[in-house]
Amino acid sequence: MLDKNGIAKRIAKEVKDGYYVNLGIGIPTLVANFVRDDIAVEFQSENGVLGMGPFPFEGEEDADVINAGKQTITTLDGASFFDSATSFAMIRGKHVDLTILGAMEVAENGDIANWKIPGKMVKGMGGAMDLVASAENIIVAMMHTNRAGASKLLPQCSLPLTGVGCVKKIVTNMAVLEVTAEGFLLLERAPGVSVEEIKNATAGKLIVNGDIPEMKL
Amino acid sequence: MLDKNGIAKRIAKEVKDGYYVNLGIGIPTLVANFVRDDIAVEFQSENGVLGMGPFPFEGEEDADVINAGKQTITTLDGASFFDSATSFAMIRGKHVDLTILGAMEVAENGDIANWKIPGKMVKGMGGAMDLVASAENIIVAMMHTNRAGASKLLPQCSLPLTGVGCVKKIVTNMAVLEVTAEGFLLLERAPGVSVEEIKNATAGKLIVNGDIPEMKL
Amino acid sequence: MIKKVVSGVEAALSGVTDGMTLMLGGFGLCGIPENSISQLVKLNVQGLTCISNNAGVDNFGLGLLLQKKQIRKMISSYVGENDEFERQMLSGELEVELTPQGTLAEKCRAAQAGIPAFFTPAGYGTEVAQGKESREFNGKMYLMEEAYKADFAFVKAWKGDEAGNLVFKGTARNFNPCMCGAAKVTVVEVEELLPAGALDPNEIHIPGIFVNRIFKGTHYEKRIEQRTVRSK
Amino acid sequence: MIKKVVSGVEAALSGVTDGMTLMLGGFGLCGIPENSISQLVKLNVQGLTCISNNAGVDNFGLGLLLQKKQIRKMISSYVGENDEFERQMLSGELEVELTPQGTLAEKCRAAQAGIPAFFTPAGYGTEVAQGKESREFNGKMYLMEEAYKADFAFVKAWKGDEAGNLVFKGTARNFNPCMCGAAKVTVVEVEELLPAGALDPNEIHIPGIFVNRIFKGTHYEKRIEQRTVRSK
Repeated sequence: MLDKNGIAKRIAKEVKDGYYVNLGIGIPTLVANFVRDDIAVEFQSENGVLGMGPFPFEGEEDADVINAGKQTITTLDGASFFDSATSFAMIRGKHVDLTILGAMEVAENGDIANWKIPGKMVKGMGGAMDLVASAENIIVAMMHTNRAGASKLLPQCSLPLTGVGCVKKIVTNMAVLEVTAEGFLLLERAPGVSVEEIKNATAGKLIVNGDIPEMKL
Repeated sequence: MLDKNGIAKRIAKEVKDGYYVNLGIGIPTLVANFVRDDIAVEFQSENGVLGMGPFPFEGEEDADVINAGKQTITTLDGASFFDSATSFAMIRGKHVDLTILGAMEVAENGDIANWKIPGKMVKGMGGAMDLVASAENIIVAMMHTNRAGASKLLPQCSLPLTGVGCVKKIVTNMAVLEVTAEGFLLLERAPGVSVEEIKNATAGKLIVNGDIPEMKL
Repeated sequence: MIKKVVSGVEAALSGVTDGMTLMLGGFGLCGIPENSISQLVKLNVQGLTCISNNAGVDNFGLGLLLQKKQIRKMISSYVGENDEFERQMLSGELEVELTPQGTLAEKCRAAQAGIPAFFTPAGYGTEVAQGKESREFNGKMYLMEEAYKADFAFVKAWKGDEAGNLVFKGTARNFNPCMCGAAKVTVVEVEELLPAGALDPNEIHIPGIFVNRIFKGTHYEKRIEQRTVRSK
Repeated sequence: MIKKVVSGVEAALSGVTDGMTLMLGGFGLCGIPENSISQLVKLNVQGLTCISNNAGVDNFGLGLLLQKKQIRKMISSYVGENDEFERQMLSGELEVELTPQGTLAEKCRAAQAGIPAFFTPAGYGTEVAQGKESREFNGKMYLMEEAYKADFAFVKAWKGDEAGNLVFKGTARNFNPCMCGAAKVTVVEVEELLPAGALDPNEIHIPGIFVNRIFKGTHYEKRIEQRTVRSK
């Protein structure tokens, strides 16, 4: 079973040379820490920066330079700042190659729900609806089950949707899965997790073809 | 009867303090020469400059700084350069206060035709269709009649339209007219031109209310 | 050159009245028009509709207007970090219209550019699509979204000149440029107000034609929401 | 940092083939991608559709492609100043689609921004409206216009860095920024090619994400169409 850093580490392997990547808040933010040094990747934040670097040194933080999580950041050589309309031109125009974000639920047809729980305070979708509606390549980073132990991989979402049929890949604490026309195709198991355990934790249709390898981290 | 400079001089009086103005090619370009010095006006050119100044001194021309007529220009303090989408955001978004352009025909309902003569080489509408469809305030600068002596102020346009119901005012070599719901309202006569002569040169409905003053230039 | 400078925040906000729709730049607390917000509090205008990506925090940004219950409706993409907001929303005192962030930005830009409506894929198949026209282009579904209509836009820039030309700084740019010229009156506060000619015409982010009033702001707090640092 | 630099004009144009749709920046002869146009002539690709505000003059700019009859269709707002163009158009060899200038710019920007269609008032009630959907918003009539689809965009910038970030100069900016990222492949030629970090992130007109290939152009002629001067 992976922890949050483990999930981020596994997702980092999906980041390819030359990718522009948008990272959501939470586990996705951790992915930046595990991307290989020998490939060229640029991180976009939808509030208006491309080419984000690490957090600033203490005392060097600038209130005018933050990421979409409202954290103070730095920029790397080759970075640029731009307005929100231009930022979403990048996203909507499919110039961002990979979007990694969290989810409350994913359905076997690729629907995703991650912004609203009826009856609870709704904070809003932020840029998530634009991101999931536009990205060619969306990876969901989440726990396989919720705090109550119920599966987050469902035949269909019960919560209000963020986007329809858009998720391509899911990396959880238990498995790597691909969304296919037939359902969740199991690609890899987390270290120490059996296919049986994944089956039990997956409410949506799970496809298991042959031997399922354990993740290499 | 006015010459081209006379028409430009009369139109210059319509330019008010604080106006952003787009000038078409031909007579409209001359208007800039006659605008009062004591009012603040900025000229926009749709190829991407606001705050145009006079032509450059010989030897100081820059191929990268031109107006929409492709003439080398200079800029004044407070000028800005921008891309074509932004330029037409200014125009379409009604941020330009006054558009002055030439016409082949104007109809009594404010329709304008100035881009195409069937059977002749068509060069294109350039930015004219965007300008006439968007501007709150459009003044047409033209001769009252064409080279064959036929009126250019018509009950309806015979040539393909550039825009519908958009012209507000017309300044010709013979008169100043306003487009009203009832037709062309005669406001002023050019020096030495009689109401009778204007009537004879106007094919569209001409409204003459009381004494028509002579233009003051 | 057409001068846009007004004497200060009072003159800049003259004409703002109860029931108006306002646009306010900023992302979180970054790049918000601090001076204009303070003046709105002082004016105590009521029943406002605010178009702003976020709603501030309890005691800063738009939170200051919420404390005084000046806002009737918020149009935002994300409204977390604000207990008073939550209380008013749950009690029904405050109406909230949640809009995808890119759609919000583009609805401002459309207003600026005289485009009454456009199509976007964001929100198709979700609650956001309710009551909106959907349409297929090239095999993909899109929603039609209309331009915002607002009375005032309040914008924060870094540097500006007398002609209203603006330059923004870092990610404090965000929604500010998109809102310039997107309302009937655009009010800009700047940290540095320069004479015309001081800014290179080639390096201007927003030309002055999109700005109606400009003034030099004072006492910027620039509060940081998530101060994250590493040690040297 | 993702590098976009290619070795030169040959590498920059690799993949351009007969029958493609190309976008080309420039207004008149100002800000045109001179090196890419020369290479298109050299490659002798045929049956091109060119989206460009103008069509060059007889012996420069897109006129060079017209001379060799490489263009099947021009999409422009204004095509004067070109005798060979006129001859091919009147003889029916060349198809011409005339589009209002602001609509042309916005159709490029829409392609860049993933907006499949938008509404504009330009051309309503004219020949341009033929075959297009019209619609009323707030009492005014508008036409629906769709984003362009192009294979390559050829752009000329002033300064660029290895990451593909661009700065344009004066009115040579024009359509160039709108075309970046509006085609499947965006090729940029620059007068000055700088290392990443040389451009201030705050002063970049077009971020490198909209650019696929960048190279340093050579031998810019920058011909002036209407040299107008005053005497000292």
